[in-house]
Amino acid sequence: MKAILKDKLNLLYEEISKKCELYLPTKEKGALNFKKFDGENEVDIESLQTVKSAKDFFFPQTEDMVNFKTEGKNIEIIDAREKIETYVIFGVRACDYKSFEILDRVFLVEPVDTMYKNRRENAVIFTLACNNPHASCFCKNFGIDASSPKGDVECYDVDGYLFFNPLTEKGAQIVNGLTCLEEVKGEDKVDALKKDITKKIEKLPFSNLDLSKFKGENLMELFNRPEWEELSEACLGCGTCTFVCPTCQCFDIRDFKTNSGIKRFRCWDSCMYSDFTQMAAENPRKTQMQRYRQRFMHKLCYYPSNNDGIYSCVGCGRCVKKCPQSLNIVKVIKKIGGEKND
Amino acid sequence: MQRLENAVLSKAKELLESGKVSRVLGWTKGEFCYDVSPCVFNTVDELKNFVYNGFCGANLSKYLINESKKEGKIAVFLKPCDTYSYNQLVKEHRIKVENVYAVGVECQGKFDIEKFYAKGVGFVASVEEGLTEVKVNGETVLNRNDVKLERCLVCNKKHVAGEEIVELNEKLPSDSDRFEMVKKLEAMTADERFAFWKKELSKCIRCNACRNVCPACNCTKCVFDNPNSEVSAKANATSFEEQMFHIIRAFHVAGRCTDCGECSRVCPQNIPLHLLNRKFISDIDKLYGEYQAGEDTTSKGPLTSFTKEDAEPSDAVGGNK
Amino acid sequence: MQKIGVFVCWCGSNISATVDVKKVAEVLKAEPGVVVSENYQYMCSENGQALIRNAIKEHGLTGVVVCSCSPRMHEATFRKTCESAGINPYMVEIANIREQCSWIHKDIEEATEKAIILGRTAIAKLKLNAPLTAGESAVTKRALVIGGGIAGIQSALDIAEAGFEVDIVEQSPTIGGNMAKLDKTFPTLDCAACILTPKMVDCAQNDKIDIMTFSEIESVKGFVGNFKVEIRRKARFVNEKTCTGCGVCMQKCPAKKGLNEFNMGLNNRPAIYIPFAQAIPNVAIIDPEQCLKIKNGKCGLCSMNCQVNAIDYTMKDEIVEREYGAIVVATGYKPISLENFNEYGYDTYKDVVTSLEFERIMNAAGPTNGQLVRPSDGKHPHVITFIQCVGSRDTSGCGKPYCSKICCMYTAKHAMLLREKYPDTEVHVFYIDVRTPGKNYDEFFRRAVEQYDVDYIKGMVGKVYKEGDKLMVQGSDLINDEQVIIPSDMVVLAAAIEPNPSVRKIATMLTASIDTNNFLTEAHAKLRPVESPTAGIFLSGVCQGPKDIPETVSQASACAAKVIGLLAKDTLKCNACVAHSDEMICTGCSVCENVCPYGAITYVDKEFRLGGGKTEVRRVAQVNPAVCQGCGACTVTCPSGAMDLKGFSTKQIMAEVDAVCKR
Amino acid sequence: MQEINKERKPLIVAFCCNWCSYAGADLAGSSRLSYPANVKIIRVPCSCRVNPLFILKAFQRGADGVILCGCHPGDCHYTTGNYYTRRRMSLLFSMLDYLGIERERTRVEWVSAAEGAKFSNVMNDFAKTINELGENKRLEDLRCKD
Repeated sequence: MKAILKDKLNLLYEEISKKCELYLPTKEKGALNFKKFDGENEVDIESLQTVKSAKDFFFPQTEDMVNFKTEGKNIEIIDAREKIETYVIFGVRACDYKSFEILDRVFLVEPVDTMYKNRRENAVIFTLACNNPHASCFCKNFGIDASSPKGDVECYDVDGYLFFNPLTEKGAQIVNGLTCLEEVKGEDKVDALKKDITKKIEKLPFSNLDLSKFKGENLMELFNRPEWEELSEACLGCGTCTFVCPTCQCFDIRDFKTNSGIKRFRCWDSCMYSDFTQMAAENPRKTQMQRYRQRFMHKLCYYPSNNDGIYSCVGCGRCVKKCPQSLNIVKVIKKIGGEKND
Repeated sequence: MQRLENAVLSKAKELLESGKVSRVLGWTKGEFCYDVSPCVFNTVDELKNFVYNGFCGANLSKYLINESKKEGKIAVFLKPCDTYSYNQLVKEHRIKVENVYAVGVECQGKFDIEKFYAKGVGFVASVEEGLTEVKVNGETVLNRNDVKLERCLVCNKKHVAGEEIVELNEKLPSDSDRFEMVKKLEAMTADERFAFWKKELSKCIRCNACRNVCPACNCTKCVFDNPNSEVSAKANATSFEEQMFHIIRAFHVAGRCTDCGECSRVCPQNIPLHLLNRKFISDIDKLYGEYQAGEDTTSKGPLTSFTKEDAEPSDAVGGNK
Repeated sequence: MQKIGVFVCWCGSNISATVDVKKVAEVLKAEPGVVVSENYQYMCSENGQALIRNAIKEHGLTGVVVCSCSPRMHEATFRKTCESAGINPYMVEIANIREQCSWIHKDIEEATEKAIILGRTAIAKLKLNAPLTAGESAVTKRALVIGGGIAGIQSALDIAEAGFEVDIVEQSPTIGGNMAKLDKTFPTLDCAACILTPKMVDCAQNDKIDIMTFSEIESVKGFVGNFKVEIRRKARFVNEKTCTGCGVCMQKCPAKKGLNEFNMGLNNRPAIYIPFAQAIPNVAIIDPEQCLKIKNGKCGLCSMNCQVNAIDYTMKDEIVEREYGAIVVATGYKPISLENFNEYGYDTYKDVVTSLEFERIMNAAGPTNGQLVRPSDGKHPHVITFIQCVGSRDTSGCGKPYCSKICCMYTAKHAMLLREKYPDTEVHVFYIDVRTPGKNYDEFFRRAVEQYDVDYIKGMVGKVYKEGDKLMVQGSDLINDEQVIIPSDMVVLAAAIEPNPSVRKIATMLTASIDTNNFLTEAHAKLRPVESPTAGIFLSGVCQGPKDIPETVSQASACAAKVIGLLAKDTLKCNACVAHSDEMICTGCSVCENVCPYGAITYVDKEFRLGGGKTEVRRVAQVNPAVCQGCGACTVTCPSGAMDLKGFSTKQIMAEVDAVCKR
Repeated sequence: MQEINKERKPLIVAFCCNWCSYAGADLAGSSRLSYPANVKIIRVPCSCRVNPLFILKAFQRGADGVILCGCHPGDCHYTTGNYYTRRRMSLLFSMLDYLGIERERTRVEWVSAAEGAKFSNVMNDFAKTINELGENKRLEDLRCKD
């Protein structure tokens, strides 16, 4: 297998970044997030998870769409979409990779979101198996195998080496072109690691949730469950869960007045916000309970109903960790998901 | 600390049973010992999930804005720092006091779960709390100060509101200076400060957790959500918007911020937001005399009062150049 | 979408010499929303205004931008022009391209560019203007005068003379104030009582004037034209309506140990008393601290001897509520307390007296029946020393930093009267400066020195001490550069005067501002000296600053003129550019109330629909447009931005910022 | 004036209260006391009407310096407005400085209606300072500079 000694990883990063832009998990001011490699990054591939998910690459928090240039009474329309060239995202975990599939079903079906498509197609994704999954992880419930994270190239961190397993042609093309890699015999070690990971995952507290209730046919019943009140009681209505979530895909389109006209851009929105979806000037979901219910019903019921039973949750556990008041999807699943929870 | 939890719980029971209150605002158990959530308990039976431990950092006072408007009296448990927020909300007529029975609860500082992870504890299954030490998972003994939230390390707040107090041990004082980091920043050069804040603020994802958790940020509609304010936005499109959001957020609570530290506790990106609020507090103390928001329910705040001899803005800007 | 007309003025060559006015008009014509853009030599001239009026009619304009001189010059003019052509006067914006552009820049290109930006800025603001209408409020045609001294009396008489009803509220049992205590008045030396008491009687007899003595202001609500005032009529235990002022009760009263307030405590009065012979109302009052019947239920002599059954020992305070259109504050002054000036021995030696006490001693109706005798032993003094500036112009912190203004003159008066009436006396005056501006004032002072041989010593007194029978006044004589000690029989201190202590509470109720010395602040020190910044509150007499009788009377009349001007109106036009609160956003937190200098903001609980059939009661701020002056302090202090200011709204100012920053 | 396209000059936004400073600016004008053309005045009723947001907005829009002028303390037309301004701006400016933004870019000056000369001097002096500092880079919004 192609591999590189872990203490030589900088060589790898440098070589890739010479070919194209490279993004990897970087620690800055105590928070881990994907950052463009500039030679100074404090790269951290040991820690499990970035705060923001990898969806940002295809669906950034803000993105320009079109510019209107005004002069006197004249208006000129300028396409503001960025030209994207091939780039590498390094260190994506299995859950985040799975989230791309969920987002694709939203953005790549007709009418295709060209901005998303542009960014998605030009990305080469190096995934990374999860050596140390966290107690808040529950990806297993959604058919995700953290020991086989998929992507263009799977990476395994074992025995002081990082091993590479290209899965696609564009992945192989990059891996084969890297001169810093050496051929190391590692299949056994990787297999052992995979087994170890699978074992660890099995033992996690949330690995076997009962999702059986979340079916389209139960929609109205679930919607009317009285437990939503207490589940959402402490919700602050902030957007933390939505913004760290790898599958949340709502956005708002806004105009910004520049000195020469108007910039029309889109930016993330959160269904948890009171000013979300101002239909006829008002949010139809007036209470925080309704908004809270919307988010989880969408993840666990509405989306799967429209997408062959695929849940739009990947069990990454970000909302579990980051909710200011410790409300999260696991608590929802356990409360109303099925009898076998608890 | 189990004893303290029991004492708080029996107070909750007593208040519900006696009919003194019809609801109790406290904290409820989560899946683990550390993911507790604020919760309203309506019956004694519901209290089986009641919890009061070192992870009950959430400030409950803000929930009273809505809860106190409902029918019947509600009891609320307030840590010393929360009582200041409570007073401030009362001062601003946001809480209907006649519907609230406030009970102060002992607090020896609350935990920051990330600090356990940083100490090498991968999974926190249980924490036995002592006054100065904690035992994690029945084995690892850690210094309590090493796993406390930043705000608790510098806290010397006392209960300033509440009909009664549930306290088994006196609160251990802190000798740390809460303005230490503010002073450090002030001593830096402007370039260094700029670099520091640029990195910190660039992490902001505009999730509004800091704003929504803040008891002082209790506007019916925030300027940043109001399309008529000309500054509304749902994301920071540029670094300017990061700066503006945080300057204005801190400015709007200047003189009203009690330094409860919730903003920093909830920030998913660990931005030290309290350093902005504390800068204002420190400036107010220096320029207009020491002022602790929430210490009482009647005094005029420093930005709604003045003296004829106040410093000029040109003289008020301190710090290094 | 608005239809905007732009009118660029040349101002002769004032603008057109440095600004290419035609180009400005041409460029601004291309701005979105602008349908007509003209330039003309003198836009403010009749022809210029006609041009605007015609354009409004021809193009159906909804708003007008005039690029001309400062809005402080002609905003009002152009507003009227537009109003006469049928558009709201507040749909006019001025771009100041003269004072801010043509007059200060030389480069034509640069000035033209700036003029265009200023024009665009005005257009940007105008696009967000909304027609404004100034509200109107009715005026209650009745005035309240707080304080019944000469200031209050004069104001009340003048207002009543004009046909309006006036109430005088006086805290002591009689009107007359400090002036009633004076013996003679400078510079004419006519007797104070002779000129004051007829005015007091006029007040009592004027059916437009209602006098409420022994009364205090309890609360003030409302605003200009519409004040609601609660007045506490304190129990005087004598029925004011039935008492004839015969005085029998005073003779019968066995408790005669009360200090006579009118005589500055220099002699005693009974527990039931009439303050002085000419008191208005001439009605007795019982001092409950002294009255044996009220204190321990034994006595009742006055009641038994009262022919008209006017005595009521059970009388209680009564609250009267009245409505007024205007309020005059005439709370006057008192001499400062001398506890900080032990060096003069006022508390130690009976023969050290204040000037006001000296007035009583000299007064024929005073405690000594006008005989000059020492309070200590009743002997006639031969050497009398006056000390000026006791607590005035004092920067040490013991006294007052200001000049009390009246002391120089009354000391000269005392000295002169003494020498005139008792030529055997020797009179010394220690002074810092002698200040005598005023008609016939300096002549008066010179008479004291030249005709009456009063010994004026420039210098301060260090201390007063007793040696045998004499009060030794030790001071410095700066002119002869020596220390002097004057053995005196009496020492008279010209104590500084300060505002009546009740004024602070009253000012708070009125939301009238007050300075560090407790003098009420006028709306403008030079141009609006008798008005408080709070609309509808007027200042009469010493409550605004030290002044003597002629000045007080002039101010009182000026004040009355202002009040009459206000009461003569049936309605008041309010300021149109006022703050207003967006009740959908307001949280009722009360910070705006804290910064409002006019008390224009109040709060109400209001019910709001939340949707889903739910409602919520929220406390929200409301601005009284009749009181708001439009400063905008509330708009910035409001964290949610619920408060905004009409005419200078957040959106408008932001649009201006956008426009000036456009390059 | 796109066609001129001269070298970028620093831009100064001056908020002036209607009663004192705006009148002071008028006096500067009628006394022909010049100050740079890149000073642009926005009239407000009182200095206390100036929201910190306006100041930030000006910087966002490309201002290189923002100055706020009002009546001298004690002379406020509305009695107390400028006292609040003084506190608010002291705190705001201190915060900007704390964030590493050049403290010279913001200023408060008290200019009475009689101080035409002072107005012009203040503006000249402030413009000089801002010229020396150059373009505002720390509190800018690049979208506005397109």
